Amino acid sequence: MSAALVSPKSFVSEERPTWCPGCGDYGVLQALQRAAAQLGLQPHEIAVVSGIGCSGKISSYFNAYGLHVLHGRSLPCAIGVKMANPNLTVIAAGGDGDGFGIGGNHFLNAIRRNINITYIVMDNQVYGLTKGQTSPTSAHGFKSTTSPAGSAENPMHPLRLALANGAGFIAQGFSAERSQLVDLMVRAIQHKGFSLLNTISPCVTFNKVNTYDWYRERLHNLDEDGSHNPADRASAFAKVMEHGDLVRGLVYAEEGPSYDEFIPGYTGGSMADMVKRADAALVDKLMAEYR
Amino acid sequence: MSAALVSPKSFVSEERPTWCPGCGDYGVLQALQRAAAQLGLQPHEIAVVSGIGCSGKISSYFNAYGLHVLHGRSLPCAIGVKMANPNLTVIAAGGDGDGFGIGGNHFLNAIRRNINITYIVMDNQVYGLTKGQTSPTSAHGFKSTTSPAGSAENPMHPLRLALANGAGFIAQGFSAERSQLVDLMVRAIQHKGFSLLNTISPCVTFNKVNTYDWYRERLHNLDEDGSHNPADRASAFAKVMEHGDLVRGLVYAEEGPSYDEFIPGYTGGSMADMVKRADAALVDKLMAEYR
Amino acid sequence: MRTELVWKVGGQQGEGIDSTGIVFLNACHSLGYYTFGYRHFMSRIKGGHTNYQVRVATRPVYAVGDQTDILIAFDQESIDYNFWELPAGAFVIADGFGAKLPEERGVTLAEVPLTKIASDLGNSLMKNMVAMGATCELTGLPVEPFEMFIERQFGRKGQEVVKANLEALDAGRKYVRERWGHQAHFKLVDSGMKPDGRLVIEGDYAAGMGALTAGCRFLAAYPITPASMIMEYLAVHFPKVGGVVIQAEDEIAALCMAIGANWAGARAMTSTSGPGFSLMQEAIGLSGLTETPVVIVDVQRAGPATGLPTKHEQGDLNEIIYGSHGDIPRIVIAPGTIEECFYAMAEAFNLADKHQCPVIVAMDLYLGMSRGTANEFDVSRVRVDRGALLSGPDALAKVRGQFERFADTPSGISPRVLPGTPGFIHLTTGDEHTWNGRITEDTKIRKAIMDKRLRKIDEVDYPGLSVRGDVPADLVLVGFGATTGSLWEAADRLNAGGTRTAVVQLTRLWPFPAEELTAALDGAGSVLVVESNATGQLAHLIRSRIGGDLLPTLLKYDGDPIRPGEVEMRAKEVIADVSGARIA
Amino acid sequence: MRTELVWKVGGQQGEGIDSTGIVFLNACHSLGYYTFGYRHFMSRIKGGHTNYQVRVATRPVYAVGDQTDILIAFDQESIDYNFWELPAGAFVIADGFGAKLPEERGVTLAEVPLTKIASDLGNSLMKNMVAMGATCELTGLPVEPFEMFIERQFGRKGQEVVKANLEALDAGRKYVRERWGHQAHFKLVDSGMKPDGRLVIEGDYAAGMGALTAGCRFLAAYPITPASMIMEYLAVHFPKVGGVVIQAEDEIAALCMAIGANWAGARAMTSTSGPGFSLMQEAIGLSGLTETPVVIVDVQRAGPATGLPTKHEQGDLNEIIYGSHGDIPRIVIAPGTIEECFYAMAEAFNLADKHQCPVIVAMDLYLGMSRGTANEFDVSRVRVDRGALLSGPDALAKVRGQFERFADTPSGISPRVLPGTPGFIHLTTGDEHTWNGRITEDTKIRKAIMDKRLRKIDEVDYPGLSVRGDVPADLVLVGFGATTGSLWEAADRLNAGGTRTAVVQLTRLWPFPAEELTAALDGAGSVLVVESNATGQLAHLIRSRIGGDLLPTLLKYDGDPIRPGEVEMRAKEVIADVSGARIA
Ligand SMILES: Cc1ncc(C[n+]2csc(CCOP(=O)(O)OP(=O)(O)O)c2C)c(N)n1
Ligand SMILES: Cc1ncc(C[n+]2csc(CCOP(=O)(O)OP(=O)(O)O)c2C)c(N)n1
Ligand code: SF4
Ligand code: SF4
Ligand SMILES: [Mg+2]
Ligand SMILES: [Mg+2]
Repeated sequence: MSAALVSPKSFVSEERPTWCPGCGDYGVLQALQRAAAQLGLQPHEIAVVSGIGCSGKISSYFNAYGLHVLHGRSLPCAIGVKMANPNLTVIAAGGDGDGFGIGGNHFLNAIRRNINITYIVMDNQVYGLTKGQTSPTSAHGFKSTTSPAGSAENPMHPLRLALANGAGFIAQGFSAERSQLVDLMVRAIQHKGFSLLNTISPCVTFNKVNTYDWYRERLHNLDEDGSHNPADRASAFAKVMEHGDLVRGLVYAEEGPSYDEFIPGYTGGSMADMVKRADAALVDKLMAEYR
Repeated sequence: MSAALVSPKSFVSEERPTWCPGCGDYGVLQALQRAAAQLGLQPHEIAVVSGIGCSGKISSYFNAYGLHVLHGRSLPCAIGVKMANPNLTVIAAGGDGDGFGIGGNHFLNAIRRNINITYIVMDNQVYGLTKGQTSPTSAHGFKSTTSPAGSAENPMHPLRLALANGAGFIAQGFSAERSQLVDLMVRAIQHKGFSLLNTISPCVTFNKVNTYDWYRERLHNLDEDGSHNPADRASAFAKVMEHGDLVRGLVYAEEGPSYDEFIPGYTGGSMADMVKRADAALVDKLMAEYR
Repeated sequence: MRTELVWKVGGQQGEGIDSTGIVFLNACHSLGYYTFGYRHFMSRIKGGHTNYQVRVATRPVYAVGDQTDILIAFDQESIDYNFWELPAGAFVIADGFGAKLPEERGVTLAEVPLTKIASDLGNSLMKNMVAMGATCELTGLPVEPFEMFIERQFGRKGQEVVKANLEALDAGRKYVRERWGHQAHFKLVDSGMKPDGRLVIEGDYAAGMGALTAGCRFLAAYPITPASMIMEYLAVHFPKVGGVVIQAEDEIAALCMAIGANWAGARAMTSTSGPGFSLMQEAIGLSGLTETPVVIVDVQRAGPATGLPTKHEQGDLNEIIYGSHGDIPRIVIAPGTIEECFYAMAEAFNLADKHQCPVIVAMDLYLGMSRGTANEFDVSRVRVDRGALLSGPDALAKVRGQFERFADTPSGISPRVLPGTPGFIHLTTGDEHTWNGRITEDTKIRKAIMDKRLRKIDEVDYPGLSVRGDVPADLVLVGFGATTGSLWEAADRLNAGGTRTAVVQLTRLWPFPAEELTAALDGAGSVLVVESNATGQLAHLIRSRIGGDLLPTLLKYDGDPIRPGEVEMRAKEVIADVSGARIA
Repeated sequence: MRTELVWKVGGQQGEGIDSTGIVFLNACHSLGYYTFGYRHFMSRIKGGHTNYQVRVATRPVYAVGDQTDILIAFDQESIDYNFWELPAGAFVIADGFGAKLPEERGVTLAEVPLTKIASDLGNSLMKNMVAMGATCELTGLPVEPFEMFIERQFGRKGQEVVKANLEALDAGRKYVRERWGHQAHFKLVDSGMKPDGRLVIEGDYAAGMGALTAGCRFLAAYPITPASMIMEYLAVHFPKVGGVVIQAEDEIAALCMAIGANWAGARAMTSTSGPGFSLMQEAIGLSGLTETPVVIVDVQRAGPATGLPTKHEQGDLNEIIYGSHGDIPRIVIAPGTIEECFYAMAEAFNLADKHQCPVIVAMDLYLGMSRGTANEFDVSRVRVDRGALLSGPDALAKVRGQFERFADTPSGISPRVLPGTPGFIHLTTGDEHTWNGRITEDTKIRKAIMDKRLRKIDEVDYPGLSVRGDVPADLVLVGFGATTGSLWEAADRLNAGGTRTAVVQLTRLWPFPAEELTAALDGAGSVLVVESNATGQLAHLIRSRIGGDLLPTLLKYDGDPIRPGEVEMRAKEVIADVSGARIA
């Protein structure tokens, strides 16, 4: 097959999104479709591995190979996919509950492992699909069915955590700032190694506090902040703190060697092609140790 | 019972430690015994909740109420203990694998929750009890049975993570620097809210790289560093980065309101005393909503 | 005049369909009828078909209706989706004009411009009140309860809003009266009762109330349909009694927190559904081995994996009974009605405290999320028994100096002293241990203490079965959980048809009541096991415990609850010795 | 002259006891004997008693010995701990002087200053070589293999070290020869064989080699005894074939990674033991529902919870069969010998690929960590069958445009196309879905696709049983996993004693081979189910599938493997109709 010309439409699946009208996830989906087209990728070259939540349904709506897994488990599944077939462009995606709640440890470890996948979190500071409970990124005092008197917990700080644990690419986008978001996605996907793109994606149904307007008023655009140096981890940390995480743009980027470079014998090819019986000579050698 | 006078010996249990001779965990145990005595605590007032690993055995050797749970689960169990009986001084303890490997997500969330417990990690950069595999804090390139060609992963950064996620008390001790360690333990236990005391506790059997001497040569003493401000989170982050995590002393401390202050109706008393049948009048009121 | 009616409202999610259903259900309740309401919804937030079915009757009802008499359809999809359950004579009130019935079958299509009438009165949201008015007209139900609801609900929004809603209610009545007159065949007899002494409540809330009543003061959980309602209930009500709800980072943490809290002396629990329950397997073993009480509610939904997250199933049974590695004592109880949820939950804490082991309360979506009539809960029936928990100076003095936390006893139950108590310091470990809690690998102690632990549940004071009808019977229907209601109703019909039918509800699934069940089945003409899963998990559990052939089954696993009529039909097949359900 | 010998070395952990055992075992192997070595160790690193028992025989042996003929005891604890298994005539070589035998029972205490002799020769570590020399003297085994070992092991450290070790070996011989002469009753007949065509290897390593041979190229796992050895094996050898081992952050991640890798087309697996297996329950359901192949090895250890982490058990069986919420197709196979580990593992990948479901390989500590003689693995017996995996232009061309990933087929198996293939884009979801993988809540599709999935394992081409001996028999011994070896040996003895005994090894535990088992048990005089757990998990599984009474059991759950003599004894009770084992 010769490569067909792609446009954002190439990545629109046959299924119509069931998100609530106005949901931030529409913007994320569209941005991803544009980014994929901009990168000249073919749909079959991409695998979208998503978790469970409203956000997790993105794998249904983005036309590519999709793997929609368990709540919180998109990252380990995506890592398996990428290691087995490095030719695929692998996008892991999910919500704030999925990624920083139940899936928090996979997030920390995916960073450490620095495998070449892109992680897009649709952060709405609430549990959408289960009807509006407090999420790990909900603000302290956020009222919900599970915290009627206001959340007693302090919020998780995904950007700071990514900085702390050594992530090589960290950015935050805003669903309503489409062209910046597309740009960040392109760069995240191009980044060799693990990249985090936390995306502010408002839930219009259950989060009546953190609305589009609320964010618009507060989000500080790092890409236009001359004092921000995305190559300096410590100062990026200070910058993100200074703005209480309410930033958009590139937080930090630095390409380092990725995981597979340290795996002896790793071929970089698809493991599907390696599925055959081992040579008798090799097994003979393996057995020699036990003769 | 009138309170008996306590000494470090009061916290020595009937069971003799089975750690290897020279294991760093001896020093941690002894420091904890001294700290408890210094705080004038009675053994029955303390609950040590530990995970699985060589380090996790500390609950066997420290004379106090002990709860030795599952691999990685000391923190959630400790949180349950503390919420149910806030009169207990609750110490969660375990290894680097236990706490930052399988238990990493509980660590992040215990920080957010800021419940008044102290978390002592015995960090030896290796899996001890399972015979020397790579741990999440093992250095990149660390050779072990599971990474014979050297670990392909970058290490976890517990101090930075704690800073990033908003922990109110963060310190790192060294098993061989006993008096500083005791002092840090005292302060960690006194701190209201969640406190992390990561403790360098060398494994003399399986980690032949990160030995006592190795650490002695490298650990930078923050307590004697005039330029270090443990009240400034961003600069503490920069400081820890600058020394590649190889610091000892108080990293950061700032007391904020703790979890229970935000729980409406929380009594601060033991829940064991609340176990009785609810008043008929109350249940009647509850039922009224459904009449 | 009817003694029973099945009413349903359908439309798009996010349009307030369930609240409309609940308003109707509550009104019928206040008129002294028995009710049962079932909510059908999808795993998305806005859009997609949803419906709420309400059964109203002059006798207790515990199951969804086989058929629907009146369908309020806010869109064509609601007609299409539900048409199969409309019998001849049923009535569809369709919003606006242009709706179509899929086929001619004696169903009346009553086109009522619900939304338009409401809009004309000032607010399209009042379409629900128009529908209520229409319903009153068809059923002969008095409008007072609806009027009272309007006063209560909108009073604080001002008299104008109240007035508009009352007008909407009236307009609906009028519109229907003018066109379809009094449809006598929907007319319900007066209930002749007051709702006194009865509630309408969901099973999840009843369970939450039972826990609170029994002294539970700590719940750690992670949100999941259909268990979240328990968590949400306690989040609202625990502050009144000093209790705490923690939203954990995942279900592993949730159960571990509950175990920690129990160890420290609280009555503590967690609630979840299949995916979360699977994650809890390791920690269930921790409770079992460390003899730390804990109560776990599994409100089952349709699996496997994420499966059908908003649909009913009883497919976790195998894991509930057999999950976790290694051998532990566990107790599994299964309420079958909303009322039982309250008492089962309350008793679960006694069982956990007495037997010092995990107690799993097996619920299901159909039970947890259905709203129906229950007798008021009788607090005096709730006892609090902490078992061998030693406290107070006298009890402690007796054992001081010779206390062994895991002492060998004939019953296997060892007295417990709580952390914080001076003079009783001990270790509780998830490694195998000695009688006083020290880690050991001694083979003799291991065997003896394992025997001790397993012996703890030799005698469990919780009914194994609840049998309705006389045995031996021509036919015995066997089931558990929410299915019970359908079994009862099917039995009533079969009995009325001359087949002496009894229903065996398994109220305790573990330790399995093998002797009682064998006795109940003894001499039965036929037996039918009814369960909501694909492989006959209950039927195989029964076989593993009482032997014999695999009993005939009715298995349903399409996400819908089992209806009485389905049981009746399959029962007739079984009696006629026709078997056919798939058994793996 | 003997045809069999049981030898054991005991001491403190960290003293090199197992390597001493392995040196002896390897030497016997090189002399053409059959061997079986079992390691007893504690969950700590240094200190605490450990021992390594080696059986040496002229015929194949697959189980630990009932008794030990020669015990090398480096401390008094080793004598005390192991004395019970020393028969009259046994020989204890105790290091140094002052050791005591617990009682007079015709056991010889031979005090040999092993450490002192070694120290005098320059290095106390050579005490093991002194012990080897002593052993040679008692058994009449030639010293050559030990000398060769010394050359190989210490050659690179210089001739001096080699020489010292050779002297140590010799000193041990001499010391024993001078005092106890040739103990003729330990003298082994010459094996008369060469070790050609045979290996000595642990079950875990054999399993790892099997995986590699079958084309597996990805393992994600989390360290845990007794499964870590599989991970460690592949970490060393995968680089030779382009494979990758990832040490995951926990077992949930490990299984999810393996599922992801399989989805992308690799043959991928995970390995774990009970605690990790419990954590995997939810993701097992994901594999089942999404029809993504995956191979999971559970090397069982003694539970529950952390339990006895270094001890043997078969207590995960229930969870292996019944774990995970909801109904999924799964396949469970159970190798019984080290050799079978290789082939079972290799075939597991075919089963996973063909049936597109999780395949669980049930192993146990006794099997995984024991080192013993196995026939060389025959690579030609390993086939690679990827089932309905479509690849290559021709196969793809045929289905292009009409491909449905989960198409309904008579077998239930739907052709699979891998991600990355142009023109076959599809979604794989852990929610219920349509034939082409779109999320659905449609009741009809749900039922049909559930039936399709479950149907996939109606026919599984893997032997259900392996029967040794003729049936019908007077006695049939039933078991699985490492217990099989003890059953064979007990059967040999019972047969020799005139009881016609057959052994049924369940090689496939799910789908359960009910018909084959019924046939094998048909006409049996007595049946005995032997398993290493406390509640008779296998016996109840059997009952749930073939009905009848619960079969008599031998249950052992003290952490030690079941020995042939125990089976023999219990079998005699059963034949005499004496039942007594505890059944929950
Ligand atoms: C193990 C498990 N626990 C709980 C759930 C229920 N659940 C489904 S989605 C979700 C949270 C969704 O929140 P988030 O990840 O923020 O996604 P959003 O819907 O907000 O996009 C939860 C708790 C589940 N599916 N699995
Ligand atoms: C769920 C689970 N997985 C794996 C194990 C095996 N295991 C026991 S301790 C341990 C690691 C110990 O390392 P660490 O926490 O660093 O403690 P250390 O022994 O080094 O003090 C592991 C993997 C287990 N007990 N449970
Ligand atoms: S509930 Fe919130 S997150 Fe979910 S689809 Fe609606 S707006 Fe989006
Ligand atoms: S193995 Fe390492 S961590 Fe474990 S006891 Fe020995 S020295 Fe300590
Ligand atoms: Mg969210
Ligand atoms: Mg460690």
